[in-house]
Amino acid sequence: YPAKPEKKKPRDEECAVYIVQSNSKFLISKRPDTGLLAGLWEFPSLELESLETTYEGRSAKASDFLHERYDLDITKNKVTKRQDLGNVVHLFSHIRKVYHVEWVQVSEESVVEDEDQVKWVTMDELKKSPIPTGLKKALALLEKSQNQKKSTTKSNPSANKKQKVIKNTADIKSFFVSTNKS
Amino acid sequence: YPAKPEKKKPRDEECAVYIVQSNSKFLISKRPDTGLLAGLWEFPSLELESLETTYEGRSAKASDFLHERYDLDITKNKVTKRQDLGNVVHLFSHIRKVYHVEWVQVSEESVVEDEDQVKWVTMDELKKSPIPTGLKKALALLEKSQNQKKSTTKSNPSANKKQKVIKNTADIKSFFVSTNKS
Amino acid sequence: YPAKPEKKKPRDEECAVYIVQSNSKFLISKRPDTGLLAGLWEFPSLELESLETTYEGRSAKASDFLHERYDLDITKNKVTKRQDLGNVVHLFSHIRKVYHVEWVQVSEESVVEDEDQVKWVTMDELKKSPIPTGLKKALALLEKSQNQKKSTTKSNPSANKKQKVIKNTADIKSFFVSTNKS
Amino acid sequence: MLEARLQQAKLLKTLLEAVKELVTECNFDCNDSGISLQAMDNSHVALVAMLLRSDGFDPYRCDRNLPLGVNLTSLNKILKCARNDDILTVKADDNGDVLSLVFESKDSDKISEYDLKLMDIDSEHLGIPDTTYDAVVTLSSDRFKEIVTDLQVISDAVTIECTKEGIKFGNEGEMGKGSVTLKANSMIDNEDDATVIELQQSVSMAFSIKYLVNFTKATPLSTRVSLSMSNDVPLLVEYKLDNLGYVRYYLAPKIGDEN
Amino acid sequence: MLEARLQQAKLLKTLLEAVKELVTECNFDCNDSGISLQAMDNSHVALVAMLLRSDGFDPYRCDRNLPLGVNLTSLNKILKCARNDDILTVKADDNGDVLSLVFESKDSDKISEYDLKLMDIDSEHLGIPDTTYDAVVTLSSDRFKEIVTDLQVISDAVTIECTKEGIKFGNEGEMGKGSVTLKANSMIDNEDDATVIELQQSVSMAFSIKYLVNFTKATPLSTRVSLSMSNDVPLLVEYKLDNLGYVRYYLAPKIGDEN
Amino acid sequence: MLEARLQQAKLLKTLLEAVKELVTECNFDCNDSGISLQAMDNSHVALVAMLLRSDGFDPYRCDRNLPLGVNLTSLNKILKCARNDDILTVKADDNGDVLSLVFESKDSDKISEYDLKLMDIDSEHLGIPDTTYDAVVTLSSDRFKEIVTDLQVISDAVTIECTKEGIKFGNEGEMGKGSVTLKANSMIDNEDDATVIELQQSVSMAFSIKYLVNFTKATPLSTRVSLSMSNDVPLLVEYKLDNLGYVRYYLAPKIGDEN
Repeated sequence: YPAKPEKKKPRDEECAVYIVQSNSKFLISKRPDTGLLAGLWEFPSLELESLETTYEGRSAKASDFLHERYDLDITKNKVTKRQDLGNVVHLFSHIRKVYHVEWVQVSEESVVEDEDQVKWVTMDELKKSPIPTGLKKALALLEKSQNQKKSTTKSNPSANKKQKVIKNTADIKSFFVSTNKS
Repeated sequence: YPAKPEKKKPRDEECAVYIVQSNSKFLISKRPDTGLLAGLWEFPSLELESLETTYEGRSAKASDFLHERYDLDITKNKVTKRQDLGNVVHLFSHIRKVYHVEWVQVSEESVVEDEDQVKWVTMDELKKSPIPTGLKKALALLEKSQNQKKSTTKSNPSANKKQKVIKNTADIKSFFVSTNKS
Repeated sequence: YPAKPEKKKPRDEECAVYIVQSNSKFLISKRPDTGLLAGLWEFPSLELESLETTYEGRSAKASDFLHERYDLDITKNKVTKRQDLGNVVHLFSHIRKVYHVEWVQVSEESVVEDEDQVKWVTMDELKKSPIPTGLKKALALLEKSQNQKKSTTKSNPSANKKQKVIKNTADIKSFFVSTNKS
Repeated sequence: MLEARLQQAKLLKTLLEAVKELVTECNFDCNDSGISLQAMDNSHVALVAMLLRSDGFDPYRCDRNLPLGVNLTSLNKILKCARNDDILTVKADDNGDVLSLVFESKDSDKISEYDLKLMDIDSEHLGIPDTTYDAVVTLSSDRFKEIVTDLQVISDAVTIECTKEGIKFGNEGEMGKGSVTLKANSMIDNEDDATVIELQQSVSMAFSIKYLVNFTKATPLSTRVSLSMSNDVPLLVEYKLDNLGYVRYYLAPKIGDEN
Repeated sequence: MLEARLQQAKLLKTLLEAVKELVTECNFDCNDSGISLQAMDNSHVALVAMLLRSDGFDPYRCDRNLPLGVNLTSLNKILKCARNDDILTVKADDNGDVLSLVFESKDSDKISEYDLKLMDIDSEHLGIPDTTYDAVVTLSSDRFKEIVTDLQVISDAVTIECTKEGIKFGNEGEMGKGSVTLKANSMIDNEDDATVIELQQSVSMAFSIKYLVNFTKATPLSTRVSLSMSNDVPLLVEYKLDNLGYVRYYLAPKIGDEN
Repeated sequence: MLEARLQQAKLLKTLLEAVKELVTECNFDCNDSGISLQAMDNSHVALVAMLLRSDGFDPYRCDRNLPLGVNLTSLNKILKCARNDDILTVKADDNGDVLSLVFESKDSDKISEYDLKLMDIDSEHLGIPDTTYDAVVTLSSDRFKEIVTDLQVISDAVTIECTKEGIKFGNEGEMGKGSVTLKANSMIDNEDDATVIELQQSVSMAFSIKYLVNFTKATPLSTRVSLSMSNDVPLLVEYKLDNLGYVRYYLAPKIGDEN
């Protein structure tokens, strides 16, 4: 990138988010202890190099990514359902980030749990975890999707509704410019 | 009425208790949901078939027992210290049970935790768990042993310090003249 | 190590339990401070040497037992009613215990109370005491029996539980004319 | 439909406080003479009857009988959002499913509107016969509150005895005995403290004291309260709202030994 | 027998508040000079001694020594049933098993009577030697209460240092340190706020702060409190009731490190 | 080093109350222009920014930037040990590890000194852009508190709508609906009750109500509060401290359906 910095426009980034569900539990992993959103929990997420990806493309990437990173083999017939949930946008101070969210239902919690880095949690636990706002939006997408289904098919028990007061509220940081002090 | 009942003498039983410590945590496991002391937590404990065992014998049994039951391999050099703490006796209605207690310090909490059945807890948590009276006595043995060490070596952090507010305050009676009235 | 331990079958034990009631109070005594169920309160209970006893046999034993242990003489005409309540079974780890329960109503609380070891308590207090699970089952037998009687004869004042403050107060509806509206 | 406007929200706020401890859900019966309510507590030991005459409102309009099933806990929460001197209007449509409450500040630059969902409540209405009581005692409502609250420390029950000389509340419990006597005195400096007794016959009855304490939530409604008693008939405790209505509590007597 | 009448129930109500936190049961010792009480708290760290002289009552009558064993929690509950300006009379028979309390309203149309069951209490009486203290500090009782209550946020213990210049309360805990100094000043606008120090010798002693906070329940009894100290001897905290008596608290010092 | 003296401890006491519910630990940034603080609540939904200008102190001295990491819960406990009209001095050394607080009574015969241990806090500082808001409403701080507290009984969320005519707070929940409207009125008897609206464009936004209730802990600081709003931008709730500074709260709006 040969850039000529001007008054910065936030740069665009895209990211594939895989919400992996087994029964009523969700797979989450912890971000590194340093860096952006350090130490927060997130759904398995893969930074994308291109800004123009398709659902099929991202979906295909999922197999390798989940297998390598989480030892979760979704090529074998463990996947019972998967669905494109669309995307959410989150503004960081210098980044405009698009999260493409896919929901993947698997038949068993085959990942070796390492409580410190990777775990399966219920929706309730999830909502209590310190997860980044952007991924809260992804979660909202899932809930919305499941609630829709729920009202028609009543098939999905995991779309629970314990509403946290702060649900659906944006991260205040996303509105301001972070200027790290030392 | 057939029987000529005599006064029954309680029968003797012996048991090896292993207090496994890693840093300031202790390994405990849960008893079955039925039976004597059902559902209580205990230190790893092994019923002994003989009433005449030696420290060396019990100590030797520890390796297999801990490995099989808890997947804890103390034969490799993970054990940093171990010590015979002696025994405590507990009387049930028909049983006189001798607990032989050994303290085993290991270098890491290598047991796969299964919060429902096996876990590592701190001394404080331990004291709050529902543990059988007999094992409380075993615990007392440990504390006694560690407190002795503490006063000489100051090496053990688990000797606790709950302080009463009124500690170090003289008895007010010691200042006045008691004149018993009737 | 001589023994070849086999899977032990729980041994059978039987016990006679006497629920002694005077007015609305029940006689309970405390188990020894050591041994099985140490320090818990129980109804007067007599270990039976035989596994094949009859109600008559157990009932006969009651006189001596209650007299010796509690100085309660039920041979003189103080007993106003007694009844076989059947039995309950409780499983300990190595013991399968059958409790044969008899209800004995006496006309006065003639036992010398020794609050630490023996006392008369109301049903409410009883339920708050630390009594063994096995005897809770015995208690349930009693309640069941008394509730049945209550609905037919209304003769027994002790069967009621949860005594509300408003006990002995008339229903306000009985004073007015009900005129159902719709 | 109902539309009723009250110059001071305080009246309705206090009324609700006086009722909500005994009853959690009930019907307000609205018609052209006013708004009334009758309900028993869950234990069927006490009954509360309340009336707010249409005269108390301005304007008041209610074309036909309209029962409004209300959760009193919720209504009370909403009434707490009214300031005491707000102007309060209650409204309900004939087939509506909400009770609307509007609170206006005196200078009317703040307007609060709440819609409370209504409920269907099957209620039993009791016909209360006119009774000539053996004893009717009118006394300071504050004193009545003091007395029953004080005696509560002694026991759950209280016996009320009424003679020409006075009215005596007494009970006995584990720590000892207590009694409070008010002498009959129609002439006294502070009129509100007078204890006036109209007696046909002496009475002595026992009651559960916690209900009496409960009734005294109505104390802010009136400086005076009247106790009407005949043996073996429920006690009537009445707080009059000047000419606007009343809150009446009926309490069943204790029977057998009042221990 | 005992019969003693107090013009204002408030005095006895406040006294009870000042004692009941430390002691739950004790004997009131009644004789012709008045009513007194001495008791230790359960932990044997503090002792309270109270005296109400017979002059404080009108009339007062007590023919012979009469110890009245009382549950202070129960007595306190009953005293709460007296209004502050009720006239209070206590009565007990020589061989009776109750303490009778009568509360009359000023206009005497309300009379409350309570009988509290008495208990047999084996009590130990401690002889308290006359001590000449190294330091006697008289200060505002409100200030004393403020200081010990404030410092309680820092730690369980407090060190009191007294010099000619003033009295300093100080302690140290997890979050940091605290200290409050009152300068000796016999001349000051508001006499009640003066801090007067009579000193033989500087003293510095450590105490459990919760007991001091406890003692300040007596604050309503007097605008002034005096602290008398000598090293290694219990602190005396005294509230005087004009000429009618006193409440004195003795508190054992902490020994060893006062951490 | 920092040394700053305040004539009335009350100001700092109230400020702390206004901040400590949202944030438990944070840095006070001290420099020659005054003392400031900025911190987010744990959920990252709200941000509080506070400024006390050096003019508010006399004397005020701070040679260079000094961040003081403080546990606000502990600081609050210590400030409760100051009486409202005590003179308060805060001090800190450049490399010290404590914040010293001195409270002097008006007549200066009582001096309290507390040392609070400091902490190292890594804090992120957010740059808050100057925004021209679509709507700025200035209203009585008491009324604002009333409104958000009242509506809390209906639901967790509240929608604020602002038009030329007025500002309306509304929400809906299980038991029904609620709304409170304040009419724009710059002319009114009681100036403190006026509701003044400066509007570029109507706005309607939803917020979590518990944060708004939280912000009203600052009510004692000022009779007036201003709400500044633009769609999709955090709400600014500001309490001005005359010329001495301010407390500002920013609250992120709710997105999607505000159920």
